[in-house]
Order: sequence, then structure tokens, then C-alpha cells
Amino acid sequence: MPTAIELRGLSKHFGEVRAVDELDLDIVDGEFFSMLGPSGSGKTTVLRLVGGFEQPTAGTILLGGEDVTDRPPFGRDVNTVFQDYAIFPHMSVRQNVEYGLRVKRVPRTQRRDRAEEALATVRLEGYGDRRPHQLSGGQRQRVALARALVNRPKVLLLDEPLGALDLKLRREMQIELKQIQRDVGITFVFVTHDQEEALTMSDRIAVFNQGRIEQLATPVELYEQPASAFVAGFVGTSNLLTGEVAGKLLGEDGTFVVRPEKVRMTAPEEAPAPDDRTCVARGVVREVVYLGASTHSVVELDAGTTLTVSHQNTDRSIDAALERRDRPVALVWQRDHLVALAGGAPHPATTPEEETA
Amino acid sequence: MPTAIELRGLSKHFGEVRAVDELDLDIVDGEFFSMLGPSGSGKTTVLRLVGGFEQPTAGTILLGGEDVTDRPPFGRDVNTVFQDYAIFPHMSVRQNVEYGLRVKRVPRTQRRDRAEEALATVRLEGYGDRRPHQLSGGQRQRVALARALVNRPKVLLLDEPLGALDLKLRREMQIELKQIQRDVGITFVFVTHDQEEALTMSDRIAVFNQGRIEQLATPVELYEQPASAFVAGFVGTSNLLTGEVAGKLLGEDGTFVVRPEKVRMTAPEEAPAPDDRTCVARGVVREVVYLGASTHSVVELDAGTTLTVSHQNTDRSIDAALERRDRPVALVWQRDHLVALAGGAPHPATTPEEETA
Amino acid sequence: MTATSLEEPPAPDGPPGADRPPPSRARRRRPRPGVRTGLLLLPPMLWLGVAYLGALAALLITAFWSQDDFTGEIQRVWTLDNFRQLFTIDVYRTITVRTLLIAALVTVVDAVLAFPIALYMAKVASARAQRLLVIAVLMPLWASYLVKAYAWRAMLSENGLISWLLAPFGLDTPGYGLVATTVTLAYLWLPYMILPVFAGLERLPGSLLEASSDLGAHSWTTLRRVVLPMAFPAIVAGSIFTFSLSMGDFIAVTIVGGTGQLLGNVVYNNVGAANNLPFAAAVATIPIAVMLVYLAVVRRTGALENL
Amino acid sequence: MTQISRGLRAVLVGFTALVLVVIYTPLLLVLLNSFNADKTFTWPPSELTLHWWDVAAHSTGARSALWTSVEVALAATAVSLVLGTLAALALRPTRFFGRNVISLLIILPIALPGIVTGIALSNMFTTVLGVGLSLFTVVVAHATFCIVTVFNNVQARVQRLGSNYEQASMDLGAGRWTTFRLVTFPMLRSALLAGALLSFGLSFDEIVVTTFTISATDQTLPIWIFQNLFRPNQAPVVNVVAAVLVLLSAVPIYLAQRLSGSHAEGLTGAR
Amino acid sequence: GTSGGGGSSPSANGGFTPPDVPMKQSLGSMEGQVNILAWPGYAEDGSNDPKVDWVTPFEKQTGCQANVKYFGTSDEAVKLMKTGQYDVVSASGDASLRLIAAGDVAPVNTDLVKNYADISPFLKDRDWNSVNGQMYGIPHGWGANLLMYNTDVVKPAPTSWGSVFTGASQYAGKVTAYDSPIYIADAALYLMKHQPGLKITNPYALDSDQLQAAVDLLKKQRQNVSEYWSDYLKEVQAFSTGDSVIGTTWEVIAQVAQGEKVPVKAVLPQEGSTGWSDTWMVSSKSQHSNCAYAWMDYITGPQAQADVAQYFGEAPANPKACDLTAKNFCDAYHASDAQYADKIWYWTTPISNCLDGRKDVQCTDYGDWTQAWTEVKG
Ligand SMILES: Nc1ncnc2c1ncn2[C@@H]1O[C@H](COP(=O)(O)OP(=O)(O)OP(=O)(O)O)[C@@H](O)[C@H]1O
Ligand SMILES: Nc1ncnc2c1ncn2[C@@H]1O[C@H](COP(=O)(O)OP(=O)(O)OP(=O)(O)O)[C@@H](O)[C@H]1O
Ligand SMILES: NCCCCNCCCN
Ligand SMILES: [Mg+2]
Ligand SMILES: [Mg+2]
Repeated sequence: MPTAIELRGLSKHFGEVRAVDELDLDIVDGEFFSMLGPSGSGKTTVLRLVGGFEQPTAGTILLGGEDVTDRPPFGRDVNTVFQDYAIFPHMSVRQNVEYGLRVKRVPRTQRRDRAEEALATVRLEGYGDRRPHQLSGGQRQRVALARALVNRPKVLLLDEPLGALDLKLRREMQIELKQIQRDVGITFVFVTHDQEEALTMSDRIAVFNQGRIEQLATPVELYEQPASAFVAGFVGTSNLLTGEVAGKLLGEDGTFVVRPEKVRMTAPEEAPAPDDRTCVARGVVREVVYLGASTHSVVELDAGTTLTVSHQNTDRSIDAALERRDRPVALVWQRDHLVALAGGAPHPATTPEEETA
Repeated sequence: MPTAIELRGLSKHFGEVRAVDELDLDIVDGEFFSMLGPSGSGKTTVLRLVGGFEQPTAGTILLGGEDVTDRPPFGRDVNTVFQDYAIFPHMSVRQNVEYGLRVKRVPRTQRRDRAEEALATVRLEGYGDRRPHQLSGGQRQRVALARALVNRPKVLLLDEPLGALDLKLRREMQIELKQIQRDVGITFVFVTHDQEEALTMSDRIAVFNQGRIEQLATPVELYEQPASAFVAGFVGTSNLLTGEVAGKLLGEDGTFVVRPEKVRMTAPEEAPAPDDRTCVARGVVREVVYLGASTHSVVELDAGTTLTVSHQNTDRSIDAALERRDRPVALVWQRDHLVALAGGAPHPATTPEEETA
Repeated sequence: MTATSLEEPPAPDGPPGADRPPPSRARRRRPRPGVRTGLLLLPPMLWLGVAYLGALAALLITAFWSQDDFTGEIQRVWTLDNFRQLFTIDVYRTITVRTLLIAALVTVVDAVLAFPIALYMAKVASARAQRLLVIAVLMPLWASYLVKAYAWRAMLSENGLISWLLAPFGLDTPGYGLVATTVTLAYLWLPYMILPVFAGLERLPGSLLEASSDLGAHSWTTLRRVVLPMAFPAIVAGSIFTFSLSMGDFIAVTIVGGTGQLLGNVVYNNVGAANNLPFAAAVATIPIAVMLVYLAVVRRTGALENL
Repeated sequence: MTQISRGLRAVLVGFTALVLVVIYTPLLLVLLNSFNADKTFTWPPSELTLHWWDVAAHSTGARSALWTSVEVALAATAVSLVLGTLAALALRPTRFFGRNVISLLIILPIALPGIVTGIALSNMFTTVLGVGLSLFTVVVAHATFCIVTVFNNVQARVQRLGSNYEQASMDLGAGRWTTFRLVTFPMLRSALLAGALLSFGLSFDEIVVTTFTISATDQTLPIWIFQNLFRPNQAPVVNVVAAVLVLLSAVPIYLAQRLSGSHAEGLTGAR
Repeated sequence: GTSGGGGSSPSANGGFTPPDVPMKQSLGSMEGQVNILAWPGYAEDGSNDPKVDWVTPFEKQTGCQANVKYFGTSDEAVKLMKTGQYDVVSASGDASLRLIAAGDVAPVNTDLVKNYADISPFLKDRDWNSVNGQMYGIPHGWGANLLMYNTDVVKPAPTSWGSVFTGASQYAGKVTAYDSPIYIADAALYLMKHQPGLKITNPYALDSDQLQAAVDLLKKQRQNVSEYWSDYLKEVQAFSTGDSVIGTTWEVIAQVAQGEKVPVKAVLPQEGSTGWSDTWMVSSKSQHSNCAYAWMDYITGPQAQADVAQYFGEAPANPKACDLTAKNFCDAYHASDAQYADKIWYWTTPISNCLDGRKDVQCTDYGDWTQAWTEVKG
């Protein structure tokens, strides 16, 4: 498959801060590629380097095989949908969308047709004469998208384009965006810090941490086979079993992860005996959290840690789950579902304080 | 149970806009009460009325049984955590937290002790001397909380306090906030537009729509027994069966909702025959969306609508689900799990455009 | 229209690739940001850094020369005489102190007058009233300085409006003198204080005021503990105008100042009258030094970003 | 805003009204005196007349001085618009060595008393550079202390806007100049207008610096006024001119408000 | 001189030697324009009042376009002349010597000025307009610094400058005085008459002790001064509002005030007074000297003299103007009254070579006076 973007040894330092640290990355033509990671991990910086808004400290950037490292933004065949959309407030929606064609001196009539077409793509027919301040957040996001798409770039860069929307609207826009990407066939490079968003939309996901990629994989791989405690913790809720606890429960040293939905909770007396294929842990339910479609139970294990168990609310009443609070239970999961991690405990630099400082 | 807040016939109009429309509401002492609703539905306005920042157009506000409608903010025993935190930038963290005590002329030493205590409650010991600009978003949020809690108000009002945080931090703060509320026992009135947040944290939830409460219920009731299509659509993913489709599939007229996780997907040949207790619908899988802990399949029914089916990923491989794409399937659910709605189709005013305009 | 049409080749009526940047432009190496900053800065810095600073430097040099009192010719011989006179003759110290006091007083009066009206404009007035008030505050700036000063002269006179207004209270006009000078200068420079303070208060988020009253502070407490400290940089910004304009004034004081004279008069008399530029330059170093110190001090408050 | 109590609100209203009365009383007096038959406008006026308006209407000196002032103010404003905008745009990168020095330098001409600026520039023009004084030197002098008004307004706007819009423009294929023309400039327009208005006002009424930098043959309006106060029987005419100025000043302010989208921000640089 | 007499000996000014500046020998063709530096009211071109215009006729007659710049004080005139931009200036006596000494003005060839012959003889070859018998300008007009008082308040009518010096406390806070270092001469004149021990013979020739005595007198006076004045409007206003009731004035101010029905009178006190006698001088750097000479001739002609004198309010230098002025005008201003003129000590720039001819001491110069004046005002 041809590569749309190749990053080779790409670094960007701001003084002491290594925002991007010797990155090597290939993004394939036509792929929906996501960058996921905590605040400050360098996602935006990578995007800005590709877009040409920052000069790298070291390394090269190739677009469609061509070295564009030294080109200004207007010399690169990529377009960006900015996090705050950056819709020009002094222009109408149509003028915004036409902007890229106008500066490239596309004739007026052709410009207008293509703008209408792009507005149709994002389902905003008839909005051309509106002013940006008359649009809702979701509409603005779509104008930004149309403004970028109308240029038919090879690559579209999107920096948390859904960050400002409320949950319901966000879900709808996720589906729409994915649909548009499939239709136009352009490579999307999508930045988010919402794991669910990344999982839902992406062909591949790169998880960033401190300017480096911790793991680069498909959604399923990422969730089911996290490469590190950091990835396991950042993507989905994860239960870590480590050190002594791991020894006691699994008879093995090391650090293991098991996902909440892979664990089954039963009455202690109904639990099977642990064997080669099945793990069993006993404990007491400390907390039951209702999430609508599922219920999380937090269980304090006798072995000395807590595990979260997720349970789909296939039945209408969650009374059963609630009744278990403070009652002893047994947790059962298959040994297959344990993922052994290379590193040890979670990365020290990812406590919430420091992430957002 | 004593009521902390009683709103009687409360209205607030801004010119033509009825931001709050004849609201009656009782909030019980010590409860964690959430207001959920789309943008512009009046949540903030209610909070501002209770806080005393707006004068109602009509109606009365009682706090602990006392009519405070005409009192200024400083004459009401409630405190607010503002959406933008409104931390005083010219004061240190400690001075911010001490502010309420200082203006009430609490002696200096006592003030200091209580401020330290409040900072400890929000796990910010040792941050007293920092300046607000040296704090991360999550830390700021906690300072705002400490600054309100230190006054030991009867009621704490929180306007989307977690809106600005990223998903991971947000989840952590949700747990923390809930913990703090339990510890201090103060009534929390919490505004959010994130349904999952509301479900996780609240004792009761009021769903707002256009200045009115659509439904007031516990999380479980709200999710399992939505009173209207609007509530069903706003809280969780919902499958609507209405009109002809309902007639065909259920043999009944009306509008019905069934939650994706209540629907089981089987091979067409394995489907049971529909009966009094079981509903069966046939269709083709159009889309499979992997969400990590679960997978959503969108099925186009022969009866002429689409249903979303959620399936917990208890097994490691989702290949089975993916293989079903474009294959005929049968959906099975229990008639019990259907919720009949009073209204008809979804509320016209709740398309995403208008919600955020 | 569907999205797939976006994948079609460009419409036949446009040259293919019309929307691709021409290669020459695309290949142009980006100028280094430092170079761009430098190019942008060049004209203003030539103007201010070379021409204006050069003029000030030339003036300072002149302060070390002397003047032939009779012919008025400047004698380019280095001497500290001007400064010696400036520091040894009492009257110059008296005048300096008086000038600084008046400038400070004018600044305080303006701050006290400007703050409430700016607060009203920024946080109470409706959008419409706010617009009208901005006009009302700006309009006097166009009326001639001299005419306004003379209007005050008329008002302050023995039989003028002020004594007429104050008579019922058993008070009288302060007459011409330093009080009159302060009042007149405060009047003249008031808009220069109101505007930055208004701009500063406009920027103050309403939620901070709400937070304060939410935490139990009455309006006055909020004013004292939140609004004032936060508006302080803007007030200081305004004070740069009022202080420096007052310190340099020499016209208003001749109109309403009675027998009083300020530093500006000394400079003016020496350069405009006695034609003694060297001594005038030496006197001018006093306001220059004062303003430099003042700017250095207020820089910390962030006032310079609030002008 | 409910957090401003009724009591405080009343105080503010009262105070504002009082200050407005104080601001406008002298101006009304000027207007009144332009009709005062008494040449030295004693209070209260004994008799009213239109004579001075008639004399003023025929004063070609006043009229030509007015135009000179307008020309000078326009030219000084134009120069400050260019230089102030350039400086503000140049100082945009947030971490910039010498940034403080440069903003100090821009503020200096307004912060130093006019008489200092006046004699320094006059000395430079006549003795250092040896150029004769003219309207050109007045424009140079005025522009020097007007730059700051434009600089401040533009800088504040530029900071508030951030660089996103420009980046979006370049991202869409516009070069730097096209970006300036189509995006940066239109978005700075109201800030430029605010700066221009203040700059025009500063220059139009400037007398101190002008005294030292103007040639013999030129007269700006303030200089004309100044000289006529030294002439017998001219003071009432000056009052007429001033009254006309106050009334006319509403025009540019009104226009500016219209142009800047009728928002107070456009006029004061409130941001 | 007798009672007054502004230095009657032509060579009294200490015989300083002016720089060698060539004098114009003959007239050539007009240059088409001339830059005039004048007291306001000396060169009106109708721009302020179309009825007040004697510049336009000049332009028509000579084809010299006149660019007029006005100055407010003598010192300003000196400063402006240094720029070399002006061809001709109406210099008062406290400026003229400075201009001569600095070489800013050239000797004037009076033969080339037709109207010079008609000028009152007592204005020719005086300290302030000539050096060693060489005229440096053409006399224009003169006036005395009179004592003006409010007739309602000041009773009995004052006859001596003492009422604004030693007797000033009677009108405490209502006394006014001219705002310029040259006002020191008024105090010196008073001391000359009342403290013979100081041996002042010319109020413009003060040694440092004499200057100190004058300064002390002025400092005492200041305690009673309401304000110093330097423009017409200020003084007329002050007398009409009653903020000032007594002080030094110019005839024209008194006339304006009386025109406004202010109860004031102006007198020439017994000590005599200081005064001004203005002289048109030509710049040594003049680019338009033919037009400048044409202007000097024009402005000293009878019609222009009459116009200026009546507009500005002073005595014309050319007595022929009196035929063209309003009745009694010249009498009111004592235009041809050599006796009256002799009581006036005309403004002259103090220089270190004592103007009274003393050789044994250094006199104080204008720089000293400027500083002293700053100290007087405090
Ligand atoms: N212009 C800059 N100057 C200095 N440091 C910067 C700059 N831009 C980014 N950084 C730093 O580089 C690091 C990476 O920032 P970046 O914006 O790429 O993070 P991000 O992953 O996009 O975070 P977020 O999720 O918060 O947007 C951070 O530590 C940030 O503080
Ligand atoms: N000060 C005001 N003036 C005019 N209209 C207002 C004002 N405040 C709120 N509104 C209107 O009242 C309605 C309710 O607004 P409110 O802020 O309460 O909504 P919300 O539910 O908090 O929305 P969000 O989730 O976006 O915060 C909206 O239509 C809003 O535009
Ligand atoms: N430092 C120069 C400032 C000039 C301001 N002049 C104001 C004149 C009165 N509006
Ligand atoms: Mg980012
Ligand atoms: Mg809200």
C-alpha cells in the first residue's frame, strides 16, 4: 500500500520539553489513523509538524513520498480541521468554504459549484449564506470539514474536532465523519484524547505518551493486547494484577491486565475451582456503579487489590447487582484473557496532576 | 426527608426565550441531584436562579424551607462551583479557599485551619501557596470545590464542573466528587450534559428540555423506563419502534423503545418463534462498531428500520461479530424490555442543530 | 450531490491541477521566523529606536553643554554646570517636588473619578447605555485643550460658576493656584484614565464577581477584594497617561495656576524663552528619569499590557 | 448583574451622572460663551449674540488651521497605523528576546512629557539633521507618540485572536500576503479603527509638541487658538471654534461605532 | 536723563562689538515672498477678521507673498530667529540686542527705507535698536507698561508703583504682574526712585546686589500676587471678574477692559515706567531681503502704522499716522509726546557689559534674570 505520510526520526523540542521525540511513523493512503494520548503527550505537535505550522528540531516529513520538511503550510497538499475550527468570522459559510479555491484562483463559477458540493457532503446545503456566529458547534465543525475537503487534499488532519461538542452530538458526528471519510477516500489523521472515539472510528491507533508512540495497532489489538500498563490504563478500564497479588492469584510473577467485561462475578459457592484455563478470585463487592447499558462492580479481593467487573444490563432490573454490595463474591475469568505486560507498574509520569499541569 | 431546595412555579424569561418555564422541583437534603439536558435547555439558568445570580420572572425559591427568592447571593446558604471555576487569579490557592471565611470575618487562625482541612478534603494539601495559573485543570476544579466546601453550605451547586477535563481525568474526578459528597453529606446539585456522568454519580436525575423537566427519576428508572422519546434518546442509545414498524414487529400500535444491550443477535436459523414474551426481528448487519468493552452492530431490519445491538465483548476475539457484517441475522428480545412511550416520534426541537444553536 | 463526486477529477473547464500550488511557490523555503520578526520590526525600530531615541540622546548630550547667555549660542564644551545649578539651587527642588505632587494628585483624583464611572459602564450599563457613555467620554477629547483650560479659568474665577455654586454652602472657589491646577489637569486627562480602566473592567469575567458574592461577600467587599485588585493594572496603565501628561504640562498652570509654576514651565522658559537649550535639557532629565523609574515599577503590575 | 447590589448600583449611577455633569459643564460653558456678547465671557452672560459665529464663519485662518490639523492628524494616524501594526505583528511570537525593551520603547514617547519629546525632536530636526521645520516634522513628531495607540489595540486583538485563523488560511493554500489581505487585516479592522481614532484625537489636539516642531508658515488649530488668545478680541471666536469642534467630534465617533459593529470594544480597545 | 529717560546716550550699551554682518547696499527685484515673525496683531492678513487686513494690500503692492508667524514672548522670537527661517521680525527691546549680538540680524540701511525719515526722532539711534550709531532696524511702535487699577476697589487712585510693591498687601491676592524675567526691571525702576542707596541708574543695568534687591522686592510682592499674566485675555478676564484689581498693564488691555464696562483706569505713575519700543529687523540669513525691506517700508508707512496702532493699541512710530487714526487716538497714546516717551525705560536686554556705562562691575545678564525670575515665582 502506498504511504500517505512518512515521518522519519521526527523530533520537536520546545526548550527542555521534548514534545515529539524521534518519531518514526508511516500512515497508509486512505486510512483513518488516530492519535490518542493524554494531554501534553505531543499529538497536536505532530499534527502541526505535518501541517507545516512548526519546524521540526530534527527529522523529515514525507507526503506521498516527497520531502516537504521545509515547505510552508501553503506548499503542502494537506488540510487541517482545527480544534477550535478557526472558521473565519468575517466571512459567510460559503466564503469560508470557497476560501482555499479562491486563493488558488479557481474561477468563480467552478468555485461556487465545488463549495456547494462540499457543503452537501457535510449535509449543510442551504447554509451558505449564514454567518459563522449563527451556527451551532456541530455545524461549525462541519463547515470546517467542508472547507478542508473542498481542496481535495491527499491528507486531512483533524485535531480533536469533536472535543467541544456534547456527548450526544459527538456520537452523531463520529458516525458522520467516519461515513464521509469512507466516501471521499482521503487519509484522515485524527487526534483525540477520547479512547472510545478512537476505538470506534479508526483503522489504526497510535497511543502517545511523552512525545513517543507507546503502541501502534488496530483498535482490537490495542484494547485486547495492550503493550504496556500505560496503554491498558489509557484505553478502557483496566484491572492490573502485579507483584504479590499476581503470584497469589495466578501463580505467576509479572504484571497482568484483565478487562472488566471479561470477568464474571458469581456467588462464592457457585465458583468453579481454579485450573489451567480458569482463574478465580474471591472478594467483597464494595461499590456498584450503574452506567445504563452496563453496571460496574468494584470488588475488593482477599488477595489485596481491587478489580472492576463490568456486566451488561441485559436484564431490566439491576437489583441483583445492587444487592451484592458488601457481599462476598467470586470472580472468574479465563486465563486466555490475561494480558502479560512487558513493563511493570503504570508509567510514573501519567498521574493526572502532571498530565494537565 | 427534609427538603433542601423547593422550587415553586419558577420561570425565567429572557425576552422571548423561556429559559426556565414554570418549574416545580423538590431536592432532598443530602442527595446528589443532577440536571441533565441538551445545550440551552435551561440547566444553568436554574442553577443561577438558586444561587441568586438571576431574579426569576415568576415563582419562588425556598432553601431549607425559607423563601430566599429576593435575597442576594451572599444572603443564601448555598455555594457554587462555576463552570470556568472562577478562581480569583490575584490570590493564592489558600487565599481563594479562605475567601468565604474572610468576608464573614472568621478569625485568621480558624480560617487557616478550615482552609487546610478543605484543601485536604480535595487532596490538595501543600498547594496553598500556589498561584492559580500554576495549577492544572483538574487541580483548579478541586480548588473551586474546596473554596465552596469550606463554607459548609447546605447546598452545593456545580455547573458542569468536569466539562473541561479530559476523559480519563474526568472519570477520576467523578469518583472523587462522589466520594466527597458522601463524606461531607452536603446536597449536591450537579449540572451536566453527559448522560454517563449523570448516571454514574446521581441519586436522582432531572432531564431538562426547553426549560421544563421531561423526567425526574433515579438513574435506573431513567434508563430503563424513559418517559419520552426525548429522554430515551438523550440518555443512552435507544432503538425506537414506531408506527407501521411497531405494528409489523410487535403487533401493537404506538411508540416503543428497546435498549441495544437488551437485544440478542442470533443466526436467523437459530431464532425462536416470536410469542407473547419474545419478540423476533429479521434483518441484515450493516455496520459493526468495536468499542472495546462492547461491540455495536447496526442491523437493517426487513420491517424497515434499523436497530442497534450491543454485545459485551466477553470473548477476546470480535471476529465473530465482524464476520456477521452484511449477513442476515435475527434479533431477539423480551417483550418485557420494550418500553411504551407516551409521546409519538422524537421531540421536534431536539435535532442536534437546534440544541446547540 | 454525494460525497463521491469529490473523488472525480477536476471539472474540465478548469486547468487540471489548478488547485495545486505552483511548484515554485511550494518549494520556496520558509523564511526563518526570526528574520520575519526582524523585517517587521525594522521600520518601527528605525523610527523609534534610531530617530526618537537618537533625539533623546542628542538632548541629553546637550545637557552637558552650555549656552552663551547673551548671544544664545550653544557652546559645545563639556560641563556639569547645568546639573550643578539644578541640584544646588533650592527653587528647582521645590518645583520638582511640587510637580511630582501635583502629577500624583491628579492621578489619584482621576483614578477615583474614573473607577466608578468605568465600573458603571463596564458592568452595570446596558449595551446601549454603554455605547452612549463611551461616546460621552470620548467627545471632550476633541474639544480644544486650551479652550477647556480657559473654561475652567472662567469657572474658577471669583464671580465664576464655582463660587456661585458653592456660595450656598458657605464655600468659595479655590481661586487660581495649585488646587485649581490640579482640578483642571484632572479634568483634562480624565478620559485618558477612564478608557483603560473601562477596558480593563470589561475584560474582568463576570463569574469572578458572582463567585465573590456567592461566597458571602457584599457588593462593597467584592469591590474592594476582587474588582479593585483586578482592575489595578488598568488603573496603573491610565496613570501613565495622567502622570506624564501632568508632569509635562506648562500651559494649564499658566492659565489657572496663579503664581505657580511647574517643571514644564522651567523647561519651557529656558528653551522657549531664555533659549537656553542646555539648561532646559538638564531640567528635562528629571521627568525622563522619573518616568523611566515609574515605568520600571509599574511593569511588574502588567500595566503596560493594559494601555 | 445581581452581584452589584442595588445600593452600590445607585451610588454608581449617581457618581456617573455627577462626573458627566462635571465633564460637560465646561463644554456647555464654552458653547454658551460663543454666544456671549461680553468678550471675556464673564459669568453670567449679560447679553447673547450671534456676532462671534459670524466672525468665525469668515475666519479663513481658523478654517485653514482646521484643515491643517485634519491633514496632520490623518497623516500621523496613517504612519502610526503602519508602524504600530508592524510592531504589534512582529512582537507576536510570545517568547521573544527584547520584547519588553521594544514595548517600552513604543510606550516611551507617550509616557514622556510632551515638552521633552518636543524639544528633543525640535533639536534633532533643526540642529542635528538640519531639516527645516514644516508640517512634515509635525507629522513625524505626532506619529512618534501616536504609534502606541495603534500598537496597543492591535497587539491586544492579535493576542486574543491567536494565530489559528492565519494558520487556517495558510493551510488552505494562501501565502503570507494573501493571508494578511484576506484574513488578518479584516479581523484587525475594528482594532485599527479604535487605534486610529485615539491617534487622530491625540494628534488633533496636540499643542506642546507641535509648538516646537511646526514651521512659521503653518498653523494647526491648537496653535491658531493659542495665538489668538494673545490677540485682543479674538477669544470669543475661539469659543465658537471649540464649540463647533465638540459638536463635530460626535461624527467620527459615531461613524467609528457604526463601522466597528456598534460595539464599545471597537472604540476603546476594550478586549 | 531727568525723571525717566531710557538711557539717552547713544553709546550707553557698553560698546560691545557685534559680529560683522554685511549691510544691504541696494534694493533688487522682489523675491515673491517674505517670512514675517511678528507680535500677534502686528501683521494681520484678514484671516482672523476680514476687516483687519493690512498684509493683503502689501502683497498686492509688492508681489511679495507674506507668510506670518506670531510669537508670544520676546524670548520665543529670539529662539525662532535663530532658525534663520524668518526674514524680518518685530523685535522688542529685550530681544533686539540679543539678536544683534548673536549675528542673527543684519544692520539696516535706513536709506533704503523711504518712511524712515518720518519716524519720530526720539525713537532713532537708541540702545535697543542701534549699536555704535548703526541702526539695526526700523522703529515700529511703542507703549508704556502702565498701572491699571479697579476704580471701585482701589481708592484713592494710585500714583506710584508703590501700590503694587510696598503697598501691595492692601490688595493681597489681587495684584497682578507681567510674567517675564523682564519684569524685574519694573522692580528695579521702583528701587531706583525709592532706594537711592542702591545706586541704580538704569533698570536694565543691575549688578548682582542690585538684582538681589529687585528679586527680594518681587518675592515680597509675590505674596500678594493673584497671578502673573502674559496674554490679553488673561488680564482682561482677571480684571473683569475681580480676580485682579491692580497691576501692570498695556494701554490696549485697559481700553478693552473699559470697552467691556469694567471699572478700570490706567495711569503712568510718578516713577515713570518700563515700556516697549518695537523694531523691525532683518535676518542676517534672509533669503528674501528685498521683500523684507519692502515690508519694513510698508509697515512704517502712515496707513499701516495707523491700522496697526489702532488694532494693537500702541503709539505709532510714524506721527503721520495720526492723521489717519480715530480722533484723540494719538493723544490717548501720547504718540508724539516726546516728554511722555522720555519717561519710559524701554525694554532692553540686560547684558554683562553694564548698559549704564559702569566699567568697574559686571552686570547681570538675561540668563541671570531668567533664573532670578524662576526663583521669584518659586
Ligand atoms: N509553542 C510551544 N512552546 C512550548 N511548549 C510547547 C509548545 N507547544 C507545545 N508545547 C509543549 O509540548 C508538549 C506537547 O504538547 P501538545 O500540544 O503536542 O500536546 P497534546 O498531546 O496535543 O495535548 P492536548 O491533549 O492537551 O492537546 C507539552 O508539554 C506542551 O506543553
Ligand atoms: N442572559 C441571558 N440573556 C438571554 N438569553 C439567555 C441568557 N442566559 C441564558 N439565555 C437563554 O436561555 C436558554 C437556557 O440557557 P442555559 O444557559 O440555562 O442553558 P443550559 O442548559 O445551561 O445550556 P448549556 O448546556 O449549553 O450550558 C438558552 O436559550 C439561552 O440562550
Ligand atoms: N507625550 C506626548 C503626549 C502628547 C499629548 N498631548 C495631549 C494634548 C491634549 N489633548
Ligand atoms: Mg492538542
Ligand atoms: Mg449551562
